[in-house]
Amino acid sequence: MADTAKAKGGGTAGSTGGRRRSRKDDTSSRLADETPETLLDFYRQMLLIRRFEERTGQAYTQARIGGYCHLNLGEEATVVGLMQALRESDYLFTNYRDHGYAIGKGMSAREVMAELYGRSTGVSKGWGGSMHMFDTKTRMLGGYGIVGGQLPLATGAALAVSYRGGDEVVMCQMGDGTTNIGAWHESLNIAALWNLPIVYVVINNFTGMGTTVERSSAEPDLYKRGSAFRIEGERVDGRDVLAVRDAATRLVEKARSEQRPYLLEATSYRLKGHSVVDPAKYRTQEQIEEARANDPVLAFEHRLEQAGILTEDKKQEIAESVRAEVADAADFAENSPHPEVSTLFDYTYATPVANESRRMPADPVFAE
Amino acid sequence: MADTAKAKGGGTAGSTGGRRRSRKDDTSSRLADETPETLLDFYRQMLLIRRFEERTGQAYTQARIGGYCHLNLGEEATVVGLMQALRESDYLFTNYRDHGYAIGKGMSAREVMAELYGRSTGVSKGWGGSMHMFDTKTRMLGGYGIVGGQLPLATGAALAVSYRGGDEVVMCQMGDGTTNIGAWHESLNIAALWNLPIVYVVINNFTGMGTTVERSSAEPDLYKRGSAFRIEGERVDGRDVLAVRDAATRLVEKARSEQRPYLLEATSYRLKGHSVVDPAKYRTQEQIEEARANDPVLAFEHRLEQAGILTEDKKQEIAESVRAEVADAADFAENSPHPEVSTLFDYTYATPVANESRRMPADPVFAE
Amino acid sequence: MSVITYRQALRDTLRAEMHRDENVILLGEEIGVFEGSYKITEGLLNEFGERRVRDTPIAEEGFVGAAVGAAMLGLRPVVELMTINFSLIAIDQIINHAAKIYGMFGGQNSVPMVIRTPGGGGQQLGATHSQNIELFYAFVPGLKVLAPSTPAEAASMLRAAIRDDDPVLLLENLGLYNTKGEVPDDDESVAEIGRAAVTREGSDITLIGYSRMAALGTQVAEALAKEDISVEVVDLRSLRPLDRQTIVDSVKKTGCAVVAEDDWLTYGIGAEIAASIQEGAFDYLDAPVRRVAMAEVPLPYAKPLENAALPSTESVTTAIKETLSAVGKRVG
Amino acid sequence: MSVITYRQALRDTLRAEMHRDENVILLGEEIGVFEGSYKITEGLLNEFGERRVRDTPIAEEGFVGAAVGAAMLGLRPVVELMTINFSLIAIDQIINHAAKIYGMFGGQNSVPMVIRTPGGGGQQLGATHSQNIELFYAFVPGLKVLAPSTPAEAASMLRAAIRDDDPVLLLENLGLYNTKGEVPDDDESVAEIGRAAVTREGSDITLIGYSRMAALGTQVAEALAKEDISVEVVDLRSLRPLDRQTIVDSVKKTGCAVVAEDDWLTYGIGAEIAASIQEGAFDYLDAPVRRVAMAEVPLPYAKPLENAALPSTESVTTAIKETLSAVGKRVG
Ligand SMILES: Cc1ncc(C[n+]2csc(CCOP(=O)(O)OP(=O)(O)O)c2C)c(N)n1
Ligand SMILES: Cc1ncc(C[n+]2csc(CCOP(=O)(O)OP(=O)(O)O)c2C)c(N)n1
Ligand SMILES: [Mg+2]
Ligand SMILES: [Mg+2]
Repeated sequence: MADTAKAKGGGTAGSTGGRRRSRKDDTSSRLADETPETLLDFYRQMLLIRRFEERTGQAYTQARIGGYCHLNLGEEATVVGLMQALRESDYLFTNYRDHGYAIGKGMSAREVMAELYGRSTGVSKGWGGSMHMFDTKTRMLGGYGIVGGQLPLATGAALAVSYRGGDEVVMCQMGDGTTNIGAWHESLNIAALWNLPIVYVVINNFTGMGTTVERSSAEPDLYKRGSAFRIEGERVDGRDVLAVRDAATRLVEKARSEQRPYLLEATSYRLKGHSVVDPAKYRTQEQIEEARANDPVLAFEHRLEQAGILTEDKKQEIAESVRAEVADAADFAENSPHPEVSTLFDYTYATPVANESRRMPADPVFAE
Repeated sequence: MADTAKAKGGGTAGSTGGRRRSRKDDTSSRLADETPETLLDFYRQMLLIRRFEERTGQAYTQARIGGYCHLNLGEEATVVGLMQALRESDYLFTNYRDHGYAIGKGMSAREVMAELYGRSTGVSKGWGGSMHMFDTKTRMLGGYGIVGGQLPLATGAALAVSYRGGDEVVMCQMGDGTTNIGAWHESLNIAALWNLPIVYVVINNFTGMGTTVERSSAEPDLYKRGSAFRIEGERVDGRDVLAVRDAATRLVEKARSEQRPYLLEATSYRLKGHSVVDPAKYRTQEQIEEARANDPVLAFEHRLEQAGILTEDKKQEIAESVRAEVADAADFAENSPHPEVSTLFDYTYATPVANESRRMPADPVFAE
Repeated sequence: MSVITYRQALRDTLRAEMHRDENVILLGEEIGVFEGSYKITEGLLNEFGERRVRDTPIAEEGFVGAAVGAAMLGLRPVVELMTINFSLIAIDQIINHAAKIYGMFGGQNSVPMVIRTPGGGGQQLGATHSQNIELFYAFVPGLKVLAPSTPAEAASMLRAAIRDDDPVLLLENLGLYNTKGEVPDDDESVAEIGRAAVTREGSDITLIGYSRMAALGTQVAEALAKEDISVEVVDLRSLRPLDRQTIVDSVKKTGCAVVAEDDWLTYGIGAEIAASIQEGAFDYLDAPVRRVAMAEVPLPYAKPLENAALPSTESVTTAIKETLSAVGKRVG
Repeated sequence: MSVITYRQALRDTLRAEMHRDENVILLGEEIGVFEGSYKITEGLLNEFGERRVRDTPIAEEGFVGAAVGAAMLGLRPVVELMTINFSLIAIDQIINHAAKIYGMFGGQNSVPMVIRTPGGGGQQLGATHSQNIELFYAFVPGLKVLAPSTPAEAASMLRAAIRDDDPVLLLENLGLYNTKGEVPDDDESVAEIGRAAVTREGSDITLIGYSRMAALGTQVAEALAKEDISVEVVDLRSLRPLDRQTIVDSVKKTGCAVVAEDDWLTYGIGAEIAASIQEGAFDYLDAPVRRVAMAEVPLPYAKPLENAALPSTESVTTAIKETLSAVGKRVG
């Protein structure tokens, strides 16, 4: 098992804030316990997200993608590790930094890229864009752009599961900055009171947009904040895909069997700015180097190479297959149709209704 | 010192929920440390609130008072104890259950009763009513009817004090149910981050309207909830006026000297329903008896009698003086003028402004 | 037919719908043990148990959002917000989530939920507890907003709201809970969302209202009938979608109109009604559409001030008579 | 005179007011280290330090409410909300507290604070990030709401807002931040709150707008001048109080009007404008007041859909020409 910190109902307070680096030592995940297939699969998934996001960044600067665009660069191990913990039938809610999760939960790179391009073949038919990946089939119930907005929703989804006596678990992802908003408090309290099967996952990249966790959270050991609700929390090193998988699996399965909420904090390092357009001028040289030094894809690659699991041939093969998949996704997106303007009023209501407005801006209120 | 529980940044979790009765034992407040004057003064203040609230209840049923009306019956020791901890220059924000606090912070029973009657001699000139006692002079900056609404405001007042380097402290009162709303989380976090001189006081009467604290707060030991912000909390027996005063004074002075927030929980027993109109049918006979057995005014009276401090004469004298004060307040209110309809537009804006609407309901938008 | 209160009509309908559909659950503050701040849910905890009737913590954003999430998985939660004033704490979940999820994700997931909440001033509750802010919800595509003015409407609209697959806000009214009216026994009527109704025919002038002001409008019309003034009353019933045609058809007949609303005048619901009438019945209008609304102040607690600030039978009557004078119709 | 951007005008004014008055402090998410999501506060943390330029946690309700409380003690906080969409999380503190405190407590305590926040669609931000909900604030007595459409207005209105003793919401616009205009050097002009302005004289028709649509209206008017159509442009500038007289005086002159707004049509800001015009200029109107507004849908991300849903120079031009045809004025 990886180095994790634990807090039972919040654990002891008084510990220091600030960044906490986990070092590769005896407690870190052990490759020897895994099959090579599993390890290579994880590596490929991480690399796919890396290349997908790099391509997304390019497409954004080429104005193929609009709006706000937040990438998972630097969070690949966290994303892949978390997604291993979920069954197909489990539900996922995330924030706007959602491309990797969408792919990890089972959407195709094609459909995710098409969504970014705003095409009708996109997962949300081009209505959502970068922040709003959604797919009922794979049970990723959204990407949400309002900070904290997904928390009450995910809590309610867990309520529905619990009400029906289902055995699904809900995972609710968010950033460190999100632990300061009221919806956090209200949601975790409700989940604990009503014994809901949900795991709240905080991706602690130590910053909101440019505000550090110490300047925004009075308890910067975020996994301890469950104490206000007697929710047990754990912290895991988000650069270690196996450690993340293990911690997430354990908490997801506890949530499932015990029918109560858990909290997982995964520390991670944003490789780029908050969104594609952010040059991150506020970062010090030291921080930039720290993030680079903590690149989870390179680190995992290196480990697998050292262990003789990732040979040079295999590496080339995976690189090529990932390259092809991303290129194919971009081509697919590029060649997909834009949504028709005639569909503008198709999704205002699920139940059709009398006197719904279907007026275009230049139309008079009363048609002749 | 009275029996208090303490949590440093939330302390250890895992303790049981449920009511916790403090027994009069060695740790309870000691009369011997006080002057008889102080003790009799506290007794008189408590009795004044008791009689004032009884009168308020009557006036409400006689339709002299309208709207919602929440009484401090059963919370007299808490109110009086808390108010002793504040200097005149300190600020107070409360919820809607505010009559006792208004009197305790220095408003006259007359003006408070006049506000209840909706007269222009009331503290808020009849614009506020029961839930909205306010007085810039005595620095009680309101009575607020939106649950939790006062928390961000009080936090901001503490910000202003801190910004100016003043030595005032802000006290922010609320009920147990209020610790579940998002504003609680956002406010305490900000106060802790910015080192603000504020004491949040939770009056735990173990129920919102009819919902018990265990069914609404996943950490029912409310003083521990500061742990999510590394705010130290304490619990005190709210029926013991000296214990409340001591605990409140200690935390207020710490907030003042250390410039940081503290949390105080005072357990207390609501003698009647949530508001005057609530028959509290949901209460069990046991609960009703428990509340009566915990009547803080009778208990304190009894203690002072036992200790020979409250003689039969003194008791009569105080009873009579309180009776007279309340009767005078009611007469004053009854004989005060209603606000003039011509003042309806006087308080929409502090800075006069062009084109402000001053239209009565029957007026056309454009006057001829 | 039985004569029951608006409150009873709501309660009976909730109960019947809960029996009909296991997916219907109730969430709200103090709806269980306390039986509801206004006792709409009286007896329901006893009958259906804690699983289906959930007392929530005081956390409007959290439990309204939880209802949205539960609805995404197919439950049909009916949420009570104690008064519409407190909806401001939950409004992000209503407008940015409930109203957006169906469209923003390309029609994949509907949100079948109901928010029941009373508006209404006139109870001396003071400035923060006496607002009529249904406008905020009526403004938002993706929501449906209903405003019953009678017990029968309350029942049929609540039924429609529960069975609809979109988020519906049902605007109740503190001043109407005790009003009585006829409701069919074993009522199964389902209101059509998006339709206004002419609730009283008349020929001299059209009076448009909703919720309490539609009820009050009917009283005014009855009183004026004795003075030989024939008022046609239009009850908007659905604030979104808005049934402009019914309004305009009435005005085409009468030639003039008064809108009565309980909210503030500037930008209030009545503004849209007046704007729509001048667009749809321009050549038929003999006088400007007149609006009767609340004075634009934070509503004071003191009774004389509150009374003066709120629209009443008197102010509505005055507006009607002045409008009739303006168009040269004989008054009284 | 210098030609500067709307963004620069806001920044310069914030800076000057902070130098002028020690009570002015800035609060908001990412306004310090990050220098503002839209860079309005660039450089200010460096110049004034953390005491006066405060990065807040993501807690809109908490920090807006804290600003209200600080204002009660005499500070003059200027709060930035990253976009108006996020104001829904803080709306209880704005409407139930900032707007109520002066009145509800009988005029004892004013709340001198400013909330700056941009609206505006058209940036492909999707349904939850592209709303124009200034209506919610313009509706509420106790608040003042200003909507500058040029750099000069941005400066003079922000100055007015900071110096006013009431809570003022300053509506900025994502689409205007980069627009340029003349602003006096050492500008000290203070806008009068509650006044609209005729920003271009004309005789054929009145075009009413605010914020981006007032700017766009000027462009449309300039283009139409080449076709010999004389459009008078009224910039509302102040949404509350609303200056009806300036609007009505213009319409009395031109005889017809179009309202251009970036929000949804039904119950939108334009409804009040149309309602007011028919009340104040009934006998002068030769055709119904026409409204151009956003299509009533959750705004989609895809560019072709977004473009189609938003008002534009084309749709405003069409509405003007069709209105002129309706009144029988020669077109083009
Ligand atoms: C309610 C709300 N407030 C503000 C924003 C603007 N905003 C978008 S992302 C962000 C920072 C979020 O930080 P964190 O939760 O740590 O997530 P990260 O981006 O680091 O993954 C902010 C302030 C928003 N989208 N919603
Ligand atoms: C935001 C909001 N939600 C709901 C209410 C209705 N309400 C008024 S008092 C109350 C219970 C509050 O309980 P608590 O905080 O324990 O205070 P107590 O009345 O016991 O002193 C509720 C739910 C309100 N006023 N504001
Ligand atoms: Mg972060
Ligand atoms: Mg309580």
